[in-house]
Amino acid sequence: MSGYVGNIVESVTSIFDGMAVTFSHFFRRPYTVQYPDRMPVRVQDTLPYRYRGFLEVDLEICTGCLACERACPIDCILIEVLKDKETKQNLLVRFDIDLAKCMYCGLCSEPCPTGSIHHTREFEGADYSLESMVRRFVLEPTVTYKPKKAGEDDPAIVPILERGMRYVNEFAVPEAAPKAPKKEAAPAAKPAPAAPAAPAAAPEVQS
Amino acid sequence: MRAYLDAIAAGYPTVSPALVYLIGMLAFGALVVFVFILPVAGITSWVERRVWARIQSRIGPNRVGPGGFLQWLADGLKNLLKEDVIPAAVDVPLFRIAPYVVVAGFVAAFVALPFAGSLIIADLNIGILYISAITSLVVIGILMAGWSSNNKWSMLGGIRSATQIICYEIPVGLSIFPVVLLSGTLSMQGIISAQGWAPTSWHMFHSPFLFVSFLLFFVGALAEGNRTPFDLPEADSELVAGFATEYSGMRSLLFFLAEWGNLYVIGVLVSTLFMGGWQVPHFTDNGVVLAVAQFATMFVKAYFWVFVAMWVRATLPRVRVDQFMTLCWKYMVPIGLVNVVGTATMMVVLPQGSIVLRWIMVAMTAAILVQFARRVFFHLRRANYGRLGRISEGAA
Amino acid sequence: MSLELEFADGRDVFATEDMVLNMGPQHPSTHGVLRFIIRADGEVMRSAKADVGYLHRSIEKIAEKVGWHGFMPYTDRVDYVAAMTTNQAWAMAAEVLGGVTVPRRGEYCRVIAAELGRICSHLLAAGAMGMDIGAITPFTHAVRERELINDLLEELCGARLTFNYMRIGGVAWDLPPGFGAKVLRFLDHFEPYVDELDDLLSGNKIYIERLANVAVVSRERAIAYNLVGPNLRASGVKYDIRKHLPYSVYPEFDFEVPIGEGRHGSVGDCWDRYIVRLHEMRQSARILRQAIDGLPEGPVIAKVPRNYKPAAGEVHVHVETPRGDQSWYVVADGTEYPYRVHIRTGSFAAMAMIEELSRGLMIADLVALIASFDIVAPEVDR
Amino acid sequence: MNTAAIQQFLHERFGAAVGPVESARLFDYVEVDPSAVEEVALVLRDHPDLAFDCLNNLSGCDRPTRGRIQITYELFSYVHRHAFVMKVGARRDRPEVRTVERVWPAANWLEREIYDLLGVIFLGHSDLRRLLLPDDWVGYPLRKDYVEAPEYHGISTVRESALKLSERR
Repeated sequence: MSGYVGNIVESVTSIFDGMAVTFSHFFRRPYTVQYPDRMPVRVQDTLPYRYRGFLEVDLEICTGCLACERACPIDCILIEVLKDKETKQNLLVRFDIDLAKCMYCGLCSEPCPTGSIHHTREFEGADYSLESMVRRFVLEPTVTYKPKKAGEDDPAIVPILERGMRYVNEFAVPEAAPKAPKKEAAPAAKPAPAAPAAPAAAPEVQS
Repeated sequence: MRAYLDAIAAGYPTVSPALVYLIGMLAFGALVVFVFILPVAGITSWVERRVWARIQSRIGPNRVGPGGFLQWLADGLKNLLKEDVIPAAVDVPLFRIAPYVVVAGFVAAFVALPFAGSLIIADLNIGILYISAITSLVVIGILMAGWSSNNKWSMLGGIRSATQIICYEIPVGLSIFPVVLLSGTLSMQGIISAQGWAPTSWHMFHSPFLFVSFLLFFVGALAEGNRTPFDLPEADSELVAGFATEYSGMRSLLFFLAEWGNLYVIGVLVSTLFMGGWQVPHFTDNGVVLAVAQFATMFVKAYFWVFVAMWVRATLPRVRVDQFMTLCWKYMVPIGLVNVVGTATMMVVLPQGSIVLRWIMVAMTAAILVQFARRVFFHLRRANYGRLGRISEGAA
Repeated sequence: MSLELEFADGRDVFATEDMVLNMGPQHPSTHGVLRFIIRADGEVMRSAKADVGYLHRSIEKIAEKVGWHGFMPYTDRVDYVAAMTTNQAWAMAAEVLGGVTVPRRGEYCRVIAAELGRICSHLLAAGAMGMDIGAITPFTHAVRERELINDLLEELCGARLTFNYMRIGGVAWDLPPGFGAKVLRFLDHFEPYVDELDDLLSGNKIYIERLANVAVVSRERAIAYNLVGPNLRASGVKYDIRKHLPYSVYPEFDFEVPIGEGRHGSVGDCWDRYIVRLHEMRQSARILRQAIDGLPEGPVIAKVPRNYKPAAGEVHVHVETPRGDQSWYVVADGTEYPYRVHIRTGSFAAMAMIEELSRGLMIADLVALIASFDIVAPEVDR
Repeated sequence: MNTAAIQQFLHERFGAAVGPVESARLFDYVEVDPSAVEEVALVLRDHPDLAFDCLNNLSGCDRPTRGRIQITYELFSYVHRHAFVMKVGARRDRPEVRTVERVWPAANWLEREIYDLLGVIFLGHSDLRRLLLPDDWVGYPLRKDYVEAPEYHGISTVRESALKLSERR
């Protein structure tokens, strides 16, 4: 008998308390983000700096080293570099990325010396066919970028390189490599083998 | 109602009065269905989604119309326009009819539902008996749907629903008994007239037996309406969608129309039987104003219970089939029987009831509500839900 | 007078035919794509045979083709609900084979990420359990909390689900500035939430009735079937890889290993498996607080060549994922590709046991059983 | 007990069926004859000093150079909290091993998985069907000489890279 009454009491009290929990939610703010139209700011702008969205290549600072192509585990990057016999320059004739195949792992942007290939915060790419997700970055053969010993001075390239190096600096630095002085808990700056002049900009704080 | 029809029949002496009655009743029925039942059921669907959403820290449908109010119209239109898929292996006639049987079963209940003192389609003298009988028609429709779908999940759903509705008729009936004993009538208007507008005169607070009866009735009504925690027939995590699995488009919507409409029926029944129905203080002699006030009172009371049903659904898990039967036969039926005997004894000992007991019951309910509010505040205080991350910052 | 209870051919008059039900591959509560072939007598099951493989992506074969570094993103997909711990398992396997030591700060970063991932996974498990039992609200609340963790992890590594955060030798990114404070702020919010979940769901009488004494796994059967992690601990075996076969920097933290106590039924029932996960979330929060408190300075990744070639050898690595001891068997042959990778996951072991446990349960209990084992179908199939 | 002690104990009981302690660089193991594996397993489980009540992992590995498919039993004892690794080399041309399903129920699915992916036949197994792959799949994918069929039921198993397609244009 005590079990019988106990069951009833337990049911009533536990349901009572559960109802109180749910009722209290009428007085709490909803968490819904009304993507995409009813947002105070675009959702892309709220994403953190490290967000791995679509890949983008800055051809101005691409050295044509093929490190990204080698790093890609699923071969979604295709690069062709030709040697121009007259000018002795390397020509980028192809830099295709299949964004439909890409798994946004970020392994390609890690070895990039200049931050030329990097993830953006864009992610909206719905399309009607897989082929149209192939992004072609080289429209006409482009001369690859050669880092300058004295630091970059071309005003057209400096901001791009700065941005690229900031991206590179986000990545962690191996133990043995020399470290740039850093503030508390700030990510270590990676030594810039290709562009010594690049200032290590403080990473953007996203919250 | 009858007076209007008599007047019309008098105007057309050549037409048989029976035909006038028939046409008049059909027209009035259609009017009630389209003007009242469909919108109420539809709006209930929208309210339910908004209520759930708020409980779940979401916003809910808010795009169609002001605050998403017209969402139900959009959904209804969409479902009307959708293809009505009838799978190849189903029993076609039964499959087609089933939703209509379900809807008919629940719409027929409106015949005896009171809206206000003068607003009732037919004040049957067996009102409550009629309603509890006619709402059981739904089970036939659900069984038909489950069986004719030629799908094992549907069939399990249909069978569960049948057991459920048949079993819970008994505790529901038993919990209506004390009310009928008190009011001495089965007529809906009669039951309401036996109560007053003040809470102390409601049947619910007559004695502890009646209060328990009220709880039993509400639980039993939820079970009969296939609502959580008794939504076994359409248990989506077990039976996919139960008896409605194979339905699409409007036919599928009709089942849900019946479910949402049924909520309102439950609300009206609870307020009629236990909460004084449309009773308002007699503040004016103007019949129309009084009728409007009565209608509003009834609607608010009924809709409060609709809201509670939604809230319960958002809170509780689902019981299992055997536990469901245990609850019915081991708990609700015996308690219901005790209630009947207890009320009868009360009526012999205290034929006029006891106003002290009524006040104690009201005070007790108030104490429960206060305790509830305290728990709500406790949960609010405990939850540290300040600005945390991007999500809450992005919220509108 | 004798009743004729048999047909002429000897069949029992009252015997009914079993019904064969196909639950899945698409079913609301199969947590991925998997299929059960249920033989049922009405609502009571005679047996439920699991048919897996719908999510087989041949990850073990892929490992032999993509190289040591390149396999890391694939480990995210082994168990996408808790990718961090799988990341860690692969990184550890490669490190042990190659003799790489991870810097201390790197290990702390790993622990922070892995414990956040564990909370994430257990939240989903607890919420989905409520959902399968029919309570909708706990699921949305759990996912709401999970979103907050996802925001944190996104800030840490740029992805919300397939993190690819760890690297052989450490982690790819250091903690962003102010990350520790954010995690602490989240924990201040999260710990009361677990209590609220207790009030809303775990204490609910209907919920307890649905789970207590259902699908009881005894200690012996749990070990024989090699149940791992929370499922094993719910059966009363106090065994946690983090504690008893320590890896990373877990020995430095003070935390408890919750085990099933059979509070509402017998030890090892569905309710125990549920509550063990809830307690584990609290313990993870404890570890997180300590890890953020004692975060050392220094680099987070060791120097590892791009062309990683560990010497030939074999290794067994055990990592405590949210679904228990994930056992990796990795064979290296001195080349830049792994020779063989085998992953024995927690869900795999649990899945193999369902057929035995399902006998005599009701169909609604099977749903509770799958949820209580926290089975993630892709982890079974890999 | 460590591997050496267990090996000595088993060697005394089973003689030549249990090989010497060998090293896989990071752990030691003992090679057991395919036909004797069930008896060895029973002893490992039931002897109170060993009490390996849990088959933690069962993995196969194709070794074409040795002509063997190596099956690794990773055992763990929750009683003594010690581990032991036992290996069985099944002949590649006739891969047959006694099942340990009746010793450790956990082996049921693990053995099915190995049968599915490596084609090792576990003699005496109660339900030796493919586990992960479709029942009518041809070949054992984790064998080193496995070549994937170009199509399965008319569905091509290869998808041309979109990058290559764009090249053609």
